[in-house]
Amino acid sequence: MNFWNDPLKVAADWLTGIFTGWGMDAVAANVLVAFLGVLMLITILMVIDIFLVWIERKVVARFQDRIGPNRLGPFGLIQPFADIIKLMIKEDTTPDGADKVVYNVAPLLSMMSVLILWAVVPLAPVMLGVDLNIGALFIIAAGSIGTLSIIMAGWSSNNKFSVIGAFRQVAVMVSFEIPMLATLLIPTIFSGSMGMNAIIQSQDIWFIFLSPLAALIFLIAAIAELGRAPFDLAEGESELVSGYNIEYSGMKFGMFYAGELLHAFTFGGFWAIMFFGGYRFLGLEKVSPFLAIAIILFKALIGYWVIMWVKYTVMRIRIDQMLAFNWKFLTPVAFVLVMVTALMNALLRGADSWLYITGMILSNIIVAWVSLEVVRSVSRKERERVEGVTQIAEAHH
Amino acid sequence: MIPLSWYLILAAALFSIGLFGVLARRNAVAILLGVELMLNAVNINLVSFWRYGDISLMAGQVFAIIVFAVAAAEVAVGLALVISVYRRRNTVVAEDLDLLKW
Amino acid sequence: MATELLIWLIPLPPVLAFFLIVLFTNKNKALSHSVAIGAAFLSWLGSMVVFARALGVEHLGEHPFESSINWLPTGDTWLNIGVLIDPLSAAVLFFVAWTVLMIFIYSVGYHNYGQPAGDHDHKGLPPHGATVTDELGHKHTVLSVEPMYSRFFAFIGLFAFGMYTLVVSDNLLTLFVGWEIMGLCSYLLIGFWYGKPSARNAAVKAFMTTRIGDVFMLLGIAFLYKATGTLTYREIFTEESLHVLSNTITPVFGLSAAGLIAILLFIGTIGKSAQFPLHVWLPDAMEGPTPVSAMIHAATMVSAGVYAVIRMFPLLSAGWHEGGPLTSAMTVVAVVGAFTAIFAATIAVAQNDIKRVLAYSTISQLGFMIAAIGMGAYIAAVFHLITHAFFKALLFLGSGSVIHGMEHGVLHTGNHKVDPQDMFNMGGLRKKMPVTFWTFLIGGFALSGFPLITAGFWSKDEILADAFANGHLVIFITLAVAAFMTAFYTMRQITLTFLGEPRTKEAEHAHETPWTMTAPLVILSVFAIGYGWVGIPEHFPLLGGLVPNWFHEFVGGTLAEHPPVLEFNWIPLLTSLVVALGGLALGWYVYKDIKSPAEDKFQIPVLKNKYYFDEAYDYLFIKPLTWFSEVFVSKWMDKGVIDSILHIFGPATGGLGTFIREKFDVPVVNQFFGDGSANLTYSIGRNLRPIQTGRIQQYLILSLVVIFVVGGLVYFFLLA
Amino acid sequence: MTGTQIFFLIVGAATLFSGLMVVTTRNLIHAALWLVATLFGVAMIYAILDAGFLAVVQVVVYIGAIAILFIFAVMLTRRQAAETGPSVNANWWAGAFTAVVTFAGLTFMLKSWSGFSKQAAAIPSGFDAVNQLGNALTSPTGYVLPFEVASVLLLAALVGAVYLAFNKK
Repeated sequence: MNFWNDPLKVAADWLTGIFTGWGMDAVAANVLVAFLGVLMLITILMVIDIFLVWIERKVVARFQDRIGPNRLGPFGLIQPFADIIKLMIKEDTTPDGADKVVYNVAPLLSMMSVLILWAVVPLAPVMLGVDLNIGALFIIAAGSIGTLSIIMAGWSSNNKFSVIGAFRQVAVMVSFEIPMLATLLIPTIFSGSMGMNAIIQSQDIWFIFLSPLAALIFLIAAIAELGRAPFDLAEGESELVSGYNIEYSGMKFGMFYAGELLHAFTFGGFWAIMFFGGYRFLGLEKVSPFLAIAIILFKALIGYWVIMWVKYTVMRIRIDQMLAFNWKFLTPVAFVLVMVTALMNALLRGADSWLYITGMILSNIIVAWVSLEVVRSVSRKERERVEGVTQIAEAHH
Repeated sequence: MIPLSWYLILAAALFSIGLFGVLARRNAVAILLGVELMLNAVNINLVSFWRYGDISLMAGQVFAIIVFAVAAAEVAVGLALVISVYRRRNTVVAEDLDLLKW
Repeated sequence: MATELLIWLIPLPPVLAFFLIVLFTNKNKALSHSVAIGAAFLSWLGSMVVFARALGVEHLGEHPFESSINWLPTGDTWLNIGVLIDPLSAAVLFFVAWTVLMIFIYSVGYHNYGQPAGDHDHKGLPPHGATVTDELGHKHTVLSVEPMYSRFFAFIGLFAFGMYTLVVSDNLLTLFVGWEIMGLCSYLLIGFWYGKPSARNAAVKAFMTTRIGDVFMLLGIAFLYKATGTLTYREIFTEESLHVLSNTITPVFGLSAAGLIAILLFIGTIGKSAQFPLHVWLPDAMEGPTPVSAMIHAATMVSAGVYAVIRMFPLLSAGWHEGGPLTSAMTVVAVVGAFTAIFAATIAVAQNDIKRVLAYSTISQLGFMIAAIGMGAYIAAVFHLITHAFFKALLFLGSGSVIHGMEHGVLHTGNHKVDPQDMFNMGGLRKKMPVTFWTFLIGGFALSGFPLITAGFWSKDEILADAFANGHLVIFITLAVAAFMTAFYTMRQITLTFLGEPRTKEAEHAHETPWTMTAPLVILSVFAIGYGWVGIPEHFPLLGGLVPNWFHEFVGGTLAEHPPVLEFNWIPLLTSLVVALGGLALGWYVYKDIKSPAEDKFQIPVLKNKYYFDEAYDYLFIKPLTWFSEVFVSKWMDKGVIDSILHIFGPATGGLGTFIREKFDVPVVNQFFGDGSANLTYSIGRNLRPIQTGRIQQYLILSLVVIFVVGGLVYFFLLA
Repeated sequence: MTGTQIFFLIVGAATLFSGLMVVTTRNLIHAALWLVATLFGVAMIYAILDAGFLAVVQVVVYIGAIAILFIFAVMLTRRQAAETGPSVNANWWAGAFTAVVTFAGLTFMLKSWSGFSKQAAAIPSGFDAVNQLGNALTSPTGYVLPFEVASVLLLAALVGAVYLAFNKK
């Protein structure tokens, strides 16, 4: 076994050897090594997180026909460090009447809910935290903790804007968890497992080609779950002056902010894992684990870029529209899609792969077309009801 | 390893704590919190009997899942009742809700 | 598709149609009836395929199509449900599929699809007609569409589901499920025009009356399950279990278990098939939408009752052998059937409402079948069940068509006082409604048993022949008389309705109904004639043997022992010829001369004759009975002998009573026990009252404490 | 004492402590948050019991939905109830007594049971609990009927809850 084939295992064995050499108990050594591994992963992630800020600022600038930060370092690369220093030395305020413990725990939980997700992300065939056989469900479970952190932050700030923001965000997250869970079932159906590695391994054909609709719904639900535009109602600067985290300042605010960015990046990664083959690309992942890591990080960045693209293109919608969109459109469509996919999978199991792909794609197209038609007829009726039939008739002339 | 008794005693203790909450709290929402504790205690029992019995019989886990469903249903209806009561009588203190007397 | 799977699927389309219509398409009438008829068609298609495949199987009775699944776990065993197509259910499925499809199609026309919405129509009331203005500016009143059109199709869809479920079921449990679904549907359909109090009452009456029978039936099912541990026919009807059942003696009247179960199940049939004494609901059920709901109560649902008894025949006849004396359960069934047959026929003769005549006729004909099954004439009963379903469906649909035509006339004249269902308002309709007339004539002749060409002749003749051959002379004579009356009132109905000249303006303006109504009539009339030819006895003079007696061969295979072929005998044949032709001739002769509109039916001589019958009954039975009760029992025995004895008792007991009251009642019972216990209870209550605080948590604590105390006591004194 | 036992004791103690806080804390939001901690502890217990699926479902259902619902309900009914008056009723001593007696009774009854200190058998290799659970829940010979009934119950509860809490104007 050599370092270039399975770096984690080699490093871990080496470290365990050192620790037991110091006379440490074998179990304790294992625990310590695992702990160090987690620490290393978190550190790397936080470093990536810092550059995510820079990427975001650069990309938004390009969208808006600007250059973005360019003073500190080449291409402004030092800018994020300056931001962090600013956040750290800012006064750390706690509002009057705040519930101190809850107020301080909330940003930690928020960050934790993101970081815990990486426990199940397979970076390479041999590099992943745990290969849970219920990985897909784990994503939702971690999201639950995020929900909790938001409501804690909103409530403990003793500010009505923050409470309203938290309510909105929680309503959105709880609602969009449902279509998200439903679309996560679709890769599960294809691969026959909820484990991340199994899902990636079974993607000889990327699942986006089997179920583009599921990928789209997952993306929408993920954006809503992140609370980014067009679903950033919790912040809604013009109405809620930035929502649940309004009272936070300094590094506590920084944790929410960094958490959000990392969360977006993570969901870009999940999108890649679920629908774009994860670390697999033309068999390159078999060459070296490091190449696999590069592939999956690149795919995650593309996902992150798509999420940003949506954010800076689409405008914000109202909270009632958004919940109605979820409950009346996205959830039913997702459920129908799950049922149709399961049915097609049962029918086409064992068929030729081209037949399987064609059947899946066709069923996706049909579901999408039918749901759009339904929406169209319903919204036409709604419009006629609101505007009155006469105006429609005039408009036709 | 851990004997079954540990789990059973943990569950019994959690159940008793929940029972105390149900019996003693004034606020109706807090009573429901106690009920949740009791349900969880039951679930610990179910799952540990699964693990310590014949592991290929899934009844323990299945019933734990059904308890989840029942708990969700109970909370939804229970809280809806609390909110409804609050709207009508402007209180959620269980002691004030003594219409059963009449 | 595998036949077994197909059988499972047969009942499903109508129930899907029910939900589709209820949930989605109820706004759209055309879509609703298309869905319902499409579903009925699918079921029909499935039934026909299954029937055709059943024909192709040798010894279907021994190797029926069957399939079952585990349904409910009952302890360590399972309650199975499944489907079974043996010759009996195949034959029944055939007529059910046809009649159901015909009703569905017919309903489109009957509920005036395509007509404008009514001027004053309300949901829950029959349509009253709509006013339209034609191009010239003239106003006409035309029929208006039923306001609850889609609802009707949803209900009959559910109904069809119940019937199909009942027929394809392989066990009593799902049979009972289908049975009850139909009970519900009949309630819904009889009360379809719930705005009319009479319809409401009729619906409740039908529901309650059949429920009496159903309770007994459920008892029978429960008893059967306890006795055999299964409800599947093929497991019950094995020789061992029948042997055990027929040799177990129950404490009820000394009946065997088989007999008691059969009688309990038969009581269910009494309710469902409107046999005496639970027949009262069926005539009232004519309050439903005229022919269709009535048709349900003639061709399919009431047949289900007979079907259930036929199904249970091995149980009913356990311990009986061909030609031997009837078991007590069979005797009960035969007597009830025969009595109902003649009893309902007598009533039918005196009815003026076109549908009520048919309703009583249905009761009477069902009595024929019940009597047949009671006598052990298994095949004859099935045969008559099927032919009757066809021609009675035809007759009811025909009567609906007549009423519809008359309603057309009523709307034309605008005289809403004329009852479109009263036969004395009709007459001469054969020219106005030729299709309806000819088909009705065919149905009527089939009902009367018109010799040789109609289906009713062959089936009724077979029942009579069976009764005669096995020596049940009393039943034979009863049924022959009933058959005679059947022919008579049928011809009376045809004469009054179609022959002669119109007796009212409305009848003059009656109009043939649309093709959706007449087409089913034509199709059913084919069966009303042709279905008899499949069961011509082998030894019948001239015709026998030309066509093989397929029906006997096919349906007889259902039983473990194939019933023997009867020897031909001239007496029953002559009897049935005489009663059919005689009844028809008499009916025509008596009613042909009625030309004037008969506002008062008592002015007609023939009805006066009918009245003499009543007086004769009066002289023969009622007067003597009145005399006996008023003079002998009341005056002499009661007032003379018994009262005088009682008058001695009176003062004596009075004195004793006073003594006991003053010395014992007041001091001991009232004051000591009565007031004492009241005071005790009161004080206990007063002392316990504070416990009732209305606070749920205190109750909870209290109950838990009690549980602990009791549990602790039980543990330490009983277990430890 | 092995590592697993220590871990169990820590988790169990934390669970019980948070449970106690749930029923004693005056501030209901805190009680609800303590409930979250308890539920999380129970999820850990499931994980120790090799029921990973249930552990994750516990987090999703209880923390993600039920606890949030509780917090919402507390906030919606907070105007009067919370900080005034004692957090327990006048009969709290009777409640406490009953709870203690329940615990004592349960442990007493359990102690006399032969399987009380049974040890767990090792999980056979290749045993996939999630797979088995899925089959058990959906197989007609398993628990598909109770499972469906539970889903109908949920639906009914949902409809009932909406109806009850709907603000009829």
